[in-house]
This record gives sequence, structure tokens and C-alpha cells, in this order.
Amino acid sequence: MDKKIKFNTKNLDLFYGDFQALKSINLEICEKEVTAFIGPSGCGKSTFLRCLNRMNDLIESVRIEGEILFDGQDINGDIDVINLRTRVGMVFQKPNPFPMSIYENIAYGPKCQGLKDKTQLDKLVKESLIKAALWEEVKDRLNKSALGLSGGQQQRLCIARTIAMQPEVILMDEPTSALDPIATAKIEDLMSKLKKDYTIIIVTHSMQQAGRISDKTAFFLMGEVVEYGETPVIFTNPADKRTEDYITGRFG
Amino acid sequence: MEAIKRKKLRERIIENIFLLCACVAVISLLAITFFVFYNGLAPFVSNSYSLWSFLTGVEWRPGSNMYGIFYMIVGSVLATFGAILIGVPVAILTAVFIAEMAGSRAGKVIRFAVELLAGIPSVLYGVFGLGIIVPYVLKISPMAQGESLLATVFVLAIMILPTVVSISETSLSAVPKEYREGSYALGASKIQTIFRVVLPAAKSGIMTGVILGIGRAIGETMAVMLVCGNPIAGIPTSLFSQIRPLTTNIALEMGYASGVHQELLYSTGVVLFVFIMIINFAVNRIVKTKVGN
Amino acid sequence: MSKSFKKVLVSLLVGASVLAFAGCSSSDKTALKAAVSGEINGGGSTSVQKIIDAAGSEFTALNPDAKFTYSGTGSSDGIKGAAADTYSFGCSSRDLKTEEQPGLKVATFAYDGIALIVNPANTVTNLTKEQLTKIFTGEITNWSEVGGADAPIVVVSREDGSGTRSATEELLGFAEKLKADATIKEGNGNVQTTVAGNANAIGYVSLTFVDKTVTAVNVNGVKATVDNVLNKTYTLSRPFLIFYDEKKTDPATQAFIDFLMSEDGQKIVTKEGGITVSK
Amino acid sequence: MGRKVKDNFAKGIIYLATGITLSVLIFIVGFIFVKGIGLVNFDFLTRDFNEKVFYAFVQNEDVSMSIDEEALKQKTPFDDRYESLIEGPIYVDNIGAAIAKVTYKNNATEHEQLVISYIEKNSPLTNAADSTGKEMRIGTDYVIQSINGTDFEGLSLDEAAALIKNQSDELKIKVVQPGGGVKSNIITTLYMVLLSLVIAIPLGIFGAIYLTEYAKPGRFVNTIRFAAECLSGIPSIIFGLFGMAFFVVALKLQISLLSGSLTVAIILLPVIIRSTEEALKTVPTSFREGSLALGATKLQTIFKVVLPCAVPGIATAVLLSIGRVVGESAALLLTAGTVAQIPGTLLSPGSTLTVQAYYVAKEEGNIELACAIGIVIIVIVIVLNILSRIMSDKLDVFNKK
Repeated sequence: MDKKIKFNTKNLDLFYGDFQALKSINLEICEKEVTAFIGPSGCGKSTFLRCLNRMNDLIESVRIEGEILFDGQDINGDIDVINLRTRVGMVFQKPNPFPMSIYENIAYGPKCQGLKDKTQLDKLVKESLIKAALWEEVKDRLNKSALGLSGGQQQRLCIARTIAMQPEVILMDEPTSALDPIATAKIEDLMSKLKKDYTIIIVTHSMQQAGRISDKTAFFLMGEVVEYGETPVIFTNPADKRTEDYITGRFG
Repeated sequence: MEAIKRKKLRERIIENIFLLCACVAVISLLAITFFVFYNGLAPFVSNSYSLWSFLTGVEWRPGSNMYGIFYMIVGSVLATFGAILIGVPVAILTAVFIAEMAGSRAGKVIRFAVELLAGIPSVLYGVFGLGIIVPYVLKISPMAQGESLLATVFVLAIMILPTVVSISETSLSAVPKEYREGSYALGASKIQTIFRVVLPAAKSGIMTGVILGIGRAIGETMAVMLVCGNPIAGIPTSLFSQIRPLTTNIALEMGYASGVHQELLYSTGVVLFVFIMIINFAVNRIVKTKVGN
Repeated sequence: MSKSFKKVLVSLLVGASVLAFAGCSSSDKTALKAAVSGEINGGGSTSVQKIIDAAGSEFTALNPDAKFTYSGTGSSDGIKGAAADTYSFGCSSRDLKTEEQPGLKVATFAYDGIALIVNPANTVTNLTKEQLTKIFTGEITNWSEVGGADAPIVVVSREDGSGTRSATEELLGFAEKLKADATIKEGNGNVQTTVAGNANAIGYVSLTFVDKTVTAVNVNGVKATVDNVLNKTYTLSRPFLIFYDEKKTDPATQAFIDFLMSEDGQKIVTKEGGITVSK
Repeated sequence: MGRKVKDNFAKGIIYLATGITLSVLIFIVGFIFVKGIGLVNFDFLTRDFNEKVFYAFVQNEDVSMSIDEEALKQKTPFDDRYESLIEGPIYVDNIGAAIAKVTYKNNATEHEQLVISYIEKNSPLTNAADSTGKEMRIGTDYVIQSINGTDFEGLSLDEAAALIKNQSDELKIKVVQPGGGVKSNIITTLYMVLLSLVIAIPLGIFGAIYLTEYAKPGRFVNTIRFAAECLSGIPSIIFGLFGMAFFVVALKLQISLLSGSLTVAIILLPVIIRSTEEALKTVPTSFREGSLALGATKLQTIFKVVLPCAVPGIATAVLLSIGRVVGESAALLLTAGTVAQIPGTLLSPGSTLTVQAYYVAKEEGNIELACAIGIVIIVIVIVLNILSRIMSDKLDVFNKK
């Protein structure tokens, strides 16, 4: 049953200036599984997620120590960040489609990698939209502006354009916190379908969501991983008292 | 009751003062428009000079009642077009550097430098043009004098740099951070993100900057007067031939013109006014379409 | 915060009124002696600038309470300004056209030669009137055609309102036929600096503006000097006129004009290189 | 890897463009400073532009020199930009001052002149009077041209000193107060800024308040906004045209400080109206509703809530306007004249720094002096920039991060 390890961090520390946001994180994330990160806001779960595709590089005062192994290779070293991001896609909290047409949005990533052939692009766009369960709703207005779609549709569009990159991992930073329950349900069952092709790592505030869709859950608190294990185990009898207090809602 | 009535009265009085100020402000603005058009169109209405020969004439000899400004329009348009050709690309790329690539400290320093460039009065650009550009153009020009279309284009290009840079830079930094993150997350490089996402998103802001730059270039008088040569006739045939833009024609002769000559200077003002109105209309149209989609 | 905003506004308004009041009162302070007081703001031909400035500063030296300014904007502007009362008096370096005369009290206060100037580096020292006319109308375009080096001639002329221009064009007989690509420069000083800065340039200025930065060519073999203008051998000369609106009798301006025509005034005219009318 | 090459090429172009902009700035400011710095000194800032001639009436009384010969030689108050010492100085006791012969070389003019190099504390020159009896100041580096009618021109220093010594009773000396400075232009610029702001600010701000707070939004307000927008783009030469015909000729305000500042005030109006409106619009309507809900009148709401929040926007608008007035030339050329003097009354002409820089560059072709004036202008512009930066940060009470 032991699955292949996709990400493996070795005492990973992260500092914003002199504030330490992550304290010696050691975590192994398995392939083709949904791993959820939960914890109070400001506990560093999003910061850790953004380390996995080096999005934290955009922030000037960030300093990272320790290793993050992706398929055994440390991504903190001087690796090609562009290539890393084509293999590790990311979906953000607030849907952020580009102010272009639906087609252009999805074709954006492959075009940046140099794919020019029209027919291949069309096929890729259609496949991605089908995989993102959005094809039926937009198939006849592909060249309309993406900004005209609803919140839920926009988020699925972002998922579709990430899929179009054929990544191995999809990171999701609270993808449904800005969506209504119906759209959230659609995204959740989409994720359960996607997990057979991609490793999914999701940060979420809602523990019900973590319970429903994730195989493993990690509980973050004050920059540390308090507990990490199979989701049913974490939610029924957590080993650490702090996890139990958080899950039962005794503290913030 | 008395206090309330007095308070109400005070309110009304001050509101009327505001209204008065608004009216005076508006009247003075409209007065100029009306004044220029009234005086500018008078010679044609009383047909003491034909509009057609005014707009198409290529010689300006007030002494012998010849007032043609076509060669001036060509001069103004060529000078402005040249300035845009050189100034706008440089300005937009500088704005990209400040907004996207410079660190916060370097960005601040360059932004201050550009603001300083914008603050310098246009006369000093003219003095710079007279001191450096005209002698330089004289060296490389087949003609015998440095004052020329080329010198004017250089001076105007330098002058519109700050306007276009500062407006483009503000609209570039107004592009939401999420677009950049989205693009990076899809494996696009910094340059690709800038040229494929950020620039298109800030297009209308940049267009506004460019159009205001054009407005300033067409409207410039003092700096241009020192470097353009002000010939009395002749459509510019080469970069080195002299030009007399519309604005300098007014400034040169307004002091001593009288009668029809003076009215036709107002008409030159009307032509300029119409140019600017068209430009401002374009600005509003673009800003509206930006808000629209 | 809004209180400070009102305070700023009030102080601005008070500041303006004080300025306005102080401004108006200071000018009509009665003088002790019968010396002249008041403001004289003249304007017009740039050719007369040197003589008028010198006369003005002498006049204010003798009458400390009088304020005198003169802005050189061209003869026609002087005429227009004097008629519209935007100037206390106007000056022109050409005769007035008939339609310009009504309502103006005119007096000739000096005569002045017109010097044809070239760059000191130019080898040409003499030009005939015909040659000059051909140069300014564009028939002759290269210095070699008049005995100079092989280089294009850059003609520098004055703006349309200049008295020196209309006088020169009349005297050389090419009125309104100036060649199209002549460079137009505003004012004698501007023409002088342009000719001084361009080896191939030729222009014309008042004799009072000739100094070591430019050389005056001889016309028909006659040197451009005050004596030659006096003995009529140098024929390019024109009157300097001063005039003001008859209806507007302003004692200060009248006093200045009397001073200018007086013996002391004429001494200044000669000192500045003009030709006095008294002789 | 096509992408990496293209990326580096694009990055190169961007750096090149920024390099061009910066080098243009450094080249222009550098040119102005290099050309002009030579003419900027204390005299440049404290003297008027034109020299002033007057006759000084001085009592003839002997005052012996209180310092020794050597100390007298140290006293060289000459304007080192134009003047260089040739002879002297020689102390003349019946005027209690020392005179020296200097050559004056400025642009194309060059001549010799007699200059006062040192004045004793109780010298008769200190209480000289002019022909109307008004007391008058004679300072060092003033030129003396004649005494009791006889000119010093052509005399050697010793002959001149002897001439002064054997004058009996009252002396009538022709004195020239040196020019070559921009004090008058600086003060005229100050007057122009103050006057045009006093006219434009109330009109602009109150007008904008009416347009945003009181006027019903609709065609009327939009047309005004469009007119303001258009006129802020109009070149100032057209305002000059209007100013000359309306203020100078029609209202008979002559070419003067008043017509100049009225014309500039109209130029400032669109700028102030637009930026005040923008500042007022940034104030969220919830603030207004909150204040009205507490029973405040519309006026109290405006002055107590809306304006304080909009003050930073208005402050920058005011500073922008000052910058525009300092930089204005085309409009002022036709309405305020090119005479370099401190306007005595509101109706007398006077040229601001920028107009003077233009006049000097065009009329006398004197690039150095124009650049020297340019330096003073650039310093003012820098100060204004820094001020507006501080103002907008400090006053930013509303959205303090």
C-alpha cells in the first residue's frame, strides 16, 4: 500500500524578515492522494503550500532553510523554477482568470511553453474543460471574456488552465472559501475525480471539507506540524490534545 | 426655533456661495472656449478671408494678406508624430521597469527622477535644445542651420517622457497582483507575464498616458519656438527642414498683430483647440470602454 | 482638522487684500520737490532698446520717484499698444502707416543706420544693394557667388512686426518678397546672436547693436558708420519715432519725451550710437 | 531554448529604455547645472536683474581710514562673475570710502569702470540722499560714473581720486546699483503664485464641492467635467491669447501682474477642480451617511468629515498648481510682460523666473544666464516635490495603513 513519496521536506524553516513563519517542518506527501492542511489562520499552512511551487520567491524579505524534495530533488537549490511550476500547478483562493477570453485563459500556459499548433491547442483546451467539468457550460462561448463567468465557473476555469499544463501536482489554497455551497460541492467532487490523475494538496478552513475529500490531513499550529496522518484517524481519535481541541472547536 | 432658522439661513447662504464659485469657474472655462471660437471664426463668417485658403495655404505673409497654415499643421503633426515615435516606447518600457522590475528602493529613486523631469518648465527644455540639440543637428544636417524638425522632435520626445512614464506606471501598478501570481503559477516567466498579462491589462491606462503626451506635444510653445526655425512658408520636406508649428505662430505674432491678422491668429488657436478636443474625446472614449468591459 | 483648513483659507484671503492695498498706495506718494513721479511703461521696437533704456535710466536717476520700463516687442506692437493704451508710450523704427497715425502724437527722436551683419569668420566685406536684394529674395544662395567661400547662405530675417524689417525691405526694394526658408528671429539681439553663432548667416540689425561678435559689411563700398549715415553716403537709415495717445495726457510720459528731446537726451542718443536730430 | 533568449532580449530592451530616460534626465539637469552654476552666487540671488542709475547728494567731510592699507587690499566685494580688479583700491577721505578700477566683462559687452570697494562706518556715503531728499543706500561694488557733472571715463584711478578730493561743499555723484541678479524675478514669481492661488483655490475647491456634493449628477455636471477635462489639456498659449485680449485690453488692466495672475488662475481652475473632485470622490459615502445620521447638517458634514479626508488630495493639487505657475511662460509672456522688476503695484508688469529665462535665452542668446535661472527654478521644483510627498504622507489621516 505504501505509495510513492511526491514531496518530502527535511526540517524546513521559513522567515519573513526576522519573523519565523515555519519551524522545522518534516512532512512526506504521497502521490495521487488528496492531502489537506488545516489549522487556525496565520499558522503557516498557506506559506508552506506556496513553498512547494516557490511562489514565496515573489516576496522580497523571505528566507528559507532546510530541504524540500520533489521526486527526490531539492527544489530550494538552483533548479529551473519555470519548469517546476509547469509540473506543480496552483489554484488560488480568489478566482483570478486573466482579462482575456476563456480559450485564451486556458491556452495561456501551453502558449508560454511554446506550443503554437492550433489543433493541438483546441484539443488541449477541450480536454482540460471536460476534466474541469466546465465544458458543457462554456463550449459555445469560448471566445467570450472569462470575467463574465460566475465565481464557481471562474474557479473551475482556473483549475482547467492548470490542468492544461499537464502538471503532476495541483496545489489549492482555500479554493472554495470565496464560493457558495453549490459551487463548493461541484469543486469538491471534481477534486475526488482528479485525484486519480494528480497529487492534490489543499489548504482549507473547513474541517468538514477536509474530512470529505482528503486521504491524509496535517494540522498546522504556530508554524509547526502538530499532527499528520490518515484523515479518519485525525478526525476520530487524534493523538495530540491540541488537535482534538481544534477539531472540536474548543479554541480558535 | 430662532437658532434653527438662523442655522438654515447660514446653510443656504454658504450653499449659494459654493454655487457662485462653481458658476464663476464654469463661466470662465466656457468663456475661453466661446472667446477663441468667436474671434477665430469671425474672419470666415464675414468672409474677409476664405477658410479654404487659410487651411490649405502654404505661405504665411501677413504683409501681403497671405495667411496659409497648412504647412504649419503639417509641421505640428510631423513633430508630434516624431516625438511619439521616439518618446512613447522608451517611456512605456521605463514604466515597466519601475512598476515591475525595479526593487522598491530603485523604483522610488527613478520615480522621483521622472517626477523631477515632469516638473522642469518647458522653457528649460528649449534652452537645452538651443544649447545642445541645435548645434548637434547643425553638424549632421545638410542644411546650413540647426533649427529643424529633427531638433523639435528631440525636444518634444524628451518632454512627453515624464507624462507617459508616470501615467503608464500608475496604471501598471494598478494591475491586480493576482494576475501576476496566476501567470507565474502557470509557469510563465517574468518577461512573459509582463508582456502577455500585465501590459494588456493596463492597456487603457497606458493609452490615456500616450494621448495626454500627444496633447502636451501639440500644445508646446516656448521650448519649440527656440528650436524650430519658424519659417514663413514651406511644407517640411526632410527631417532637417525648418517648421513653424501652430502654437509658435500664435506666440510669435500675437504681440503686434491687429485686424484680420490678429483674428487669423485666433483661427490658428481654433484649429489647435479642435485638435485638443479630438484628443480629449479619444481619451474619454478609451477610458469609458475600459470601464465598460 | 477642518478648523486649520478654514484658518489657511482666511490667511490666504487676508494676505491678498493686504498685497492689493499696499500695491496701490505706494505709487502715488507725493514727492517733495516738483520732480516727476508715476509709472511709465513703454514698449515697441527692439532697435531703439539701447537708446531708450539708457535715456530711461538717466531719467529715473534725475526723478527717483518715477518708475520706467520698456519692453522690446517690435514696432507694430508699440504702435498697437500706444493706441490701445496698454503702453504709456510706443516706439517704432519705421515711419507710421497712414491708418496708424490718427490719435497718436508722434516725434522723431533719432536716426539710425541699418547694418548688414555677417559672421566675423566670413571673408565677404562688401556687397552691392542688388546683391543684397538677390540674397534676401533667394536668387543668390551661395557665398561664392558674392566673392565668399563656397557655402550656402543662411538668411536671418525679423518677425513681421519689426520696423527694421519693413525699413530694410523698402530701402533694398524687396518688400514682401523675402525668400520662404529664411529663419525668422524675434528682435535685434536675437538676430545678432544667431549671426554670431552661424558662419554662413547674414542678417540686419540697428547700427547700435553692432559689436565685436559680428561684422558689418560695406554697402556699395560705403562703410556702415554714424558719420557716413550723417553725410548720406550710407543710405540705409531710418527714423526712430516715439508716440503716445493724445487723449491720454500723462505728465510723467510727457516729461520723459521732453527729456529725450532735450540736449541731455540727445547726448545719450549719440553716446549709444544713434544719430541725434538736434544737429 | 527560444524562450530564454527572447526573455533576455526583452529584458535588455527594458534596461536600455530606462537607461535612456535616466541619461536624458542627467544630461539635461547636468547641462543646466554645468552651464549655469558659474553665474550663480550670492549676488545672483540678492540683486535685481537690471542695474539702477541715480544721483546721490553727499556732504563733503573728511573721514580718516580706520583700517590699514593691507586690510583695504583684502576687501574685494566685486562680482567675480563679471568683474576683475585692474587698479587700486585707493582710499579717498572726503567721501570716507575706497575706490578701485575693474574691468567688467559680460557676454559681449566689455568696459572698465570705477567701483566702491570699501565704505567707512561713518562715511558721508552712508547718509546720502537723492534729488527728492529721500535717504538712499550706497553699498560696496556700486559703480560711480561722475561727480558734480564731470565723467570719470578715461581717467586713471589716481586722476579720479584727485578729482574727488578737490571737490568743495556738496557732492553730486552719479551712482549705479549693479544688476545681474534675479531677486526681482524671484519676488515676482512669489507674487504671481500667491495671487493666482488666492483667486483659483477658493473658486476651484468650492466649485468642486458644489459639483460633487450639491449638484444633481446629470448632463449639466458631466458637461462641466468634460469642459474642465478639455481645458486642462489646452496649451497655455491659448490662455495667453484670451488673457491678453480680455484682461489686458478689454478690462484695461494693462500688461501687469494682475492680468498675468488672473490668466494663470484660469489655467489652474481645471486642475484644481478635477483633483478636488477626485479627492472628494475617494471619501466613501458611508462617511457622509454616518455624519448625516448623527443629525449634522450637510455643511457640517462637508467641513467636518468630507474635507479633512480629502485634504491630502487637495494639498497635492495645490502643490501641483504652484509647480504649474512657477513653470508657466507662454501665458505670462503676453499678459505680464518681460520687464525684470518687482511690480510696484498690481497694475505694473513683471517677469517671473521662467519668463526671464526664456527672454534671456531668446533675446540675448545668453544660454549661461538662462541655465543659471534654470538652476533656481529646478531647486524650487525639487522643494515642491519633496513638500508634496511629505504633505500627502503626513496629511494622509484617512487611509493610514
